[in-house]
Amino acid sequence: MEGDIDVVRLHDAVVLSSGFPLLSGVDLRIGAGSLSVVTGANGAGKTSLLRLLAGLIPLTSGVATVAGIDLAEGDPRQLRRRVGWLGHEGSFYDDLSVRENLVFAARALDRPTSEIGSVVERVGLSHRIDTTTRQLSAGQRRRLGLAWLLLRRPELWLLDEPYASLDDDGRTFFDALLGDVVASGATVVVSAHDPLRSAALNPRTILLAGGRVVGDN
Amino acid sequence: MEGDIDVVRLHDAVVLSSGFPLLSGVDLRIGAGSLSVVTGANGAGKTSLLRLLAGLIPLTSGVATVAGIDLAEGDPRQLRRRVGWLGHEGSFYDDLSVRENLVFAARALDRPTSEIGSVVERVGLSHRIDTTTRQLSAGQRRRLGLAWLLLRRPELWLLDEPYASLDDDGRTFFDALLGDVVASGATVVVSAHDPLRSAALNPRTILLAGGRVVGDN
Amino acid sequence: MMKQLSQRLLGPVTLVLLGLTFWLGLWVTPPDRVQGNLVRLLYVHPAIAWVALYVSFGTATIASALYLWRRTRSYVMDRIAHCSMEVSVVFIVLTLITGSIWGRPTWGVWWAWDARLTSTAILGVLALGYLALRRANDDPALRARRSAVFAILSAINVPIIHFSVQWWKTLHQGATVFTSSRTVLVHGSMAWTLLFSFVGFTLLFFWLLRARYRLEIKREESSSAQLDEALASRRSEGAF
Amino acid sequence: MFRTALLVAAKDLRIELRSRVLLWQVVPFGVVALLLSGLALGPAHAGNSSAGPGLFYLVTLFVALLMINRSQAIESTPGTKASIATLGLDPAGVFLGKSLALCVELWATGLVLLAGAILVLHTALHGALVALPSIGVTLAAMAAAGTLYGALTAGGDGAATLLPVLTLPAFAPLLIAGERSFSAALHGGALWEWWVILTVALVAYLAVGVLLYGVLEES
Amino acid sequence: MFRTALLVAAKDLRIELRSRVLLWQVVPFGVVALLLSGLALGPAHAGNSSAGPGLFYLVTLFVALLMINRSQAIESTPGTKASIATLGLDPAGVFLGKSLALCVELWATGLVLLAGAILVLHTALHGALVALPSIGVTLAAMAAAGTLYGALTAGGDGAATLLPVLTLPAFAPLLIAGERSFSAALHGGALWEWWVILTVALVAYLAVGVLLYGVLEES
Ligand code: HEM
Ligand SMILES: Nc1ncnc2c1ncn2[C@@H]1O[C@H](COP(=O)(O)OP(=O)(O)OP(=O)(O)O)[C@@H](O)[C@H]1O
Ligand SMILES: Nc1ncnc2c1ncn2[C@@H]1O[C@H](COP(=O)(O)OP(=O)(O)OP(=O)(O)O)[C@@H](O)[C@H]1O
Ligand SMILES: [Mg+2]
Ligand SMILES: [Mg+2]
Repeated sequence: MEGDIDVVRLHDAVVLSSGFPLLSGVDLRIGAGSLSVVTGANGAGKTSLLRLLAGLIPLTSGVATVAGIDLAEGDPRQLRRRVGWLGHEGSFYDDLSVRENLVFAARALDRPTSEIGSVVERVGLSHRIDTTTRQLSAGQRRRLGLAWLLLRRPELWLLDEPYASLDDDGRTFFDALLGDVVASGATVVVSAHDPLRSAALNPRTILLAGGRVVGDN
Repeated sequence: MEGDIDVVRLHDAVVLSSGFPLLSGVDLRIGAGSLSVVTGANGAGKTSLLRLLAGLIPLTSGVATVAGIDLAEGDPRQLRRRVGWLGHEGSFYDDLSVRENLVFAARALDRPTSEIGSVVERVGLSHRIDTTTRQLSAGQRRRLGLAWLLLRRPELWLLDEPYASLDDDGRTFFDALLGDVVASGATVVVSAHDPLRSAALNPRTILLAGGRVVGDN
Repeated sequence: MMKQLSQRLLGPVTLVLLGLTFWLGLWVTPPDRVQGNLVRLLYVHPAIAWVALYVSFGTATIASALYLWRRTRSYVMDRIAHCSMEVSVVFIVLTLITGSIWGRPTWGVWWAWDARLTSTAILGVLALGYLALRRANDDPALRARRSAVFAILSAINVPIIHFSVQWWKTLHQGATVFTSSRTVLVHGSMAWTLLFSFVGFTLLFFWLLRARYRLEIKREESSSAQLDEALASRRSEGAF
Repeated sequence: MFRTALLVAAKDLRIELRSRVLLWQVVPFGVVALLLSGLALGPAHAGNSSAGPGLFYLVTLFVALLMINRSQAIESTPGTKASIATLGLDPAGVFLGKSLALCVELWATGLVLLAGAILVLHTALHGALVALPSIGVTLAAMAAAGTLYGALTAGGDGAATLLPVLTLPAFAPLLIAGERSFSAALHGGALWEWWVILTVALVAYLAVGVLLYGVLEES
Repeated sequence: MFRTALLVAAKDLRIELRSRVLLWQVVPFGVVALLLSGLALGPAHAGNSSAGPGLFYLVTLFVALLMINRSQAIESTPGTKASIATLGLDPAGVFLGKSLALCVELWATGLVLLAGAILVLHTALHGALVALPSIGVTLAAMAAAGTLYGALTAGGDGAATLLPVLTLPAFAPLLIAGERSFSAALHGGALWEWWVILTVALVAYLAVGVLLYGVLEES
């Protein structure tokens, strides 16, 4: 299944928000099991592109299919079940602890809650597992986000500037994680200002400017 | 005045938040006109240290003097007038435009509003000057934060992970800015996970772990 | 061809009918034995209330339901719902005003805690709420869905208003024009005038709706021209 | 659907319990509002027990608005919204769960306010007890309607103020029916028809919510 | 101080104008609340014009709570709070500015509600006009007190619900004095003493705010 089927297929995709074109006509295909880095200047539309792919903002015009679901007509809920999203902002319920947040996610997804301990261990949050999310530091929130995704193991990973506020350790862990994920057949799209650190990953780089794709290799 | 007077003087500074020690006894002196980078693992206490210096969280015990003002006894407002703060989160009034936010700041500080145009130009936000802040992208918010500081020109600049979500251009601009600021005699403390890119700046590096200073060079 | 002609005639016919209503209502029909000349409000108030409740709010509700039903979902329905709700606000306000004017001499007060009056006022606020809800949502599809649900939920008030006079038995006039036995309780020239007023105000609604709908289309067209401009300037952002 | 509902209800109640806002803030607010309503109307009106049910429901209504707002705020930050959206929870379940949690909270507050009304507004104890089931149904209907309207306004600009504007008129029939059945319980009168109206309203709101909650969620 | 006050007031009003929440949401909310209060009390009580001033103030109070909340929310996100704190604005000026903006908003809403009361609650037009200045002073005092209590609760957990708990009792005297002076204007009676009480309250709140607002601001 890997490589030959497109997980993302955009043709002239336009997204408007209060009259402003966040995306101004994107043409893009991303194959299953690939790793892509979306890059571009501030305001180029990286976050908007990822949000579109996650089904978090509506398509205004053009054609867009993600994981086989048509964004214009399909059920956004079905799409969302299959993508994982890690955004700029802290996510999750601020008043619940790390553990409680993950238990909620596991229950919602019918996953065994027994995995939680090991996932938290992996992202290095064991010592803060009973801290409410509100009290976590910026990097710890990011790590909780990764734990959430590890629990879900989605088909398509959409990560918005995952490096930001991760420390050195965290980045090394993250690179290893990306390798695992891609090896397991999932598709990853990352937005970043820095190139990925591990050259072994050898990602495709998509350059955005003015809400369009202007470079691709 | 440069170099020989300490702008920051902390002795065994402890900050507690709901029983958890954000800082567990920091000893630190920072000279006027210097550039320091605070670094350390996620959760080490970088943000907490900067917030303490900005007068945004209260000192629990120990001695702390910033810009000549005793944090335990002095007027936090006097301190805050003299420091500039750039945090993780977008700041400012979300419902006002870039221009309106800066006009508000300029008026509050008795600065001429005529500077605003050039400051916005410098941080590269001219094309979004009448956009409400809520609609800015992550990097654009960061740039607005820099514009705000440029307008204020504080004595002590406290910047929490300024590189995060700035694009390449933005980082180059930011490095140049740091050089200017230090040259003009102001003191800069930056928290960062990456080393500064411009070697010419030659900053002092302060390493935190577990809410204490564990390395300094 | 027929459609075009009827559209052309809509305005003039409305004017003629309303003119006839006013002429008959003010000069030809006799004053009432009890109410005197006040009875002439009979030719205005019930017809306006009818349009407010059933014709305009009803159109908005039906269009909303049609939008929600997948097979008939289209922005045409959304626009019709929106435009008729705006017209409905106007007619509800007119109902309240004409009712108050009538109430002052007959009941001695502008307003009473009567079930029909209160529920009519609440319907007015719901219609305003509908418009506020539209303003608060930016995404056209979401806005259309949410406002459609809200319109349908609000429509529960219409039967409450209608039956309120029976359920609570208060001040307001019971059913006079449309009784359950469908016999009209007024006679002669008065009946004709009433008929003209109902038809006239109903046509007035459709006339206003059509004008409002056209305005909306124009607005959307001009915004799609703006869109091309916005797209061009957005695309050039990166190219420097 | 019901598993999701229980999961969501447990989460909402846990967050509410943790912050203790209900106990320390909402309930005192209700009590003070009850006292103030009494004051504002003056002894002649308020001491009069016929105004009791009306005042009780009026205050309950404002308390309910506060709580609907809190219930919506739990999911309101952009980050949380996005993460939770990607869990793909069954919307009908989410609706039932949030309604259930809200209903439990409203019942708790309602009991305290009822006690307040008995003490402060001289509402007869026996009548209040007779009215209890009808109050329960009214509050349940308010919870369902509130959750529905909460979803309707979620995410929009100024959601916190739009919510009361839309909910208040929608609550009007509930308020009237609740007040009448309470009065009937106090002074005698037909209880049955109000009961029927309230139950129909509750079932209708639940049905609409289960069917349409998904449609209301953002994009 | 006064320059800061004007600056802050202009900013708050501009944000309010931009969102149009006052026009589209707060005012309709007030009107519905007025209607519902009338309904909840039933025609016998509400139609009775002696309940008019009380209901008017009760509704104004709830509207004021909404608006105090909004006024505080402007500075409530952690980032905004930090940036604004580093401007080192004169707290007395901030207090006066925020009070002024709130007062203007309350006056605008109050006028609409007064018109509503005249139409709906049969409040006599002439009496309402006589009462206008006292209403103005009462609302101004509410604005000052609200800003003060807003600062008191800012930043804490559940600020949106803590605020009403604290403010309601503080507003009680204002509410009583306002209601009495309104009633006196309607039915004749000593206006003077209520006037004095209200003005003293306004001045007192302003003085406390100017002196202590700085102390209340976080850390
Ligand atoms: C503000 C005050 C008033 C309001 C809001 C109001 C509202 C309404 C409404 C909504 C209807 C339509 C009901 C339906 O068709 O289901 C109606 C009908 C009517 N109203 Fe009023 N009304 C007011 C005052 C009055 C007064 C003072 C009178 C006369 C004394 C009056 C006489 C009538 C009559 C005769 C009808 C037609 C009844 C029928 O055919 O069912 N109204 N009014
Ligand atoms: N809701 C909105 N309304 C109008 N414009 C918006 C809105 N959201 C974002 N924008 C604008 O759209 C453009 C693209 O934003 P986006 O967040 O996708 O950029 P980005 O590539 O992620 O930038 P960054 O590197 O700064 O994160 C920006 O110019 C931004 O100002
Ligand atoms: N309000 C709070 N209550 C309790 N613990 C807190 C609170 N705020 C932060 N912490 C904890 O204090 C520690 C230090 O947090 P801080 O934000 O200073 O870290 P940091 O060095 O900035 O980390 P990062 O690199 O992730 O930004 C973290 O372990 C965090 O979980
Ligand atoms: Mg971005
Ligand atoms: Mg940090």
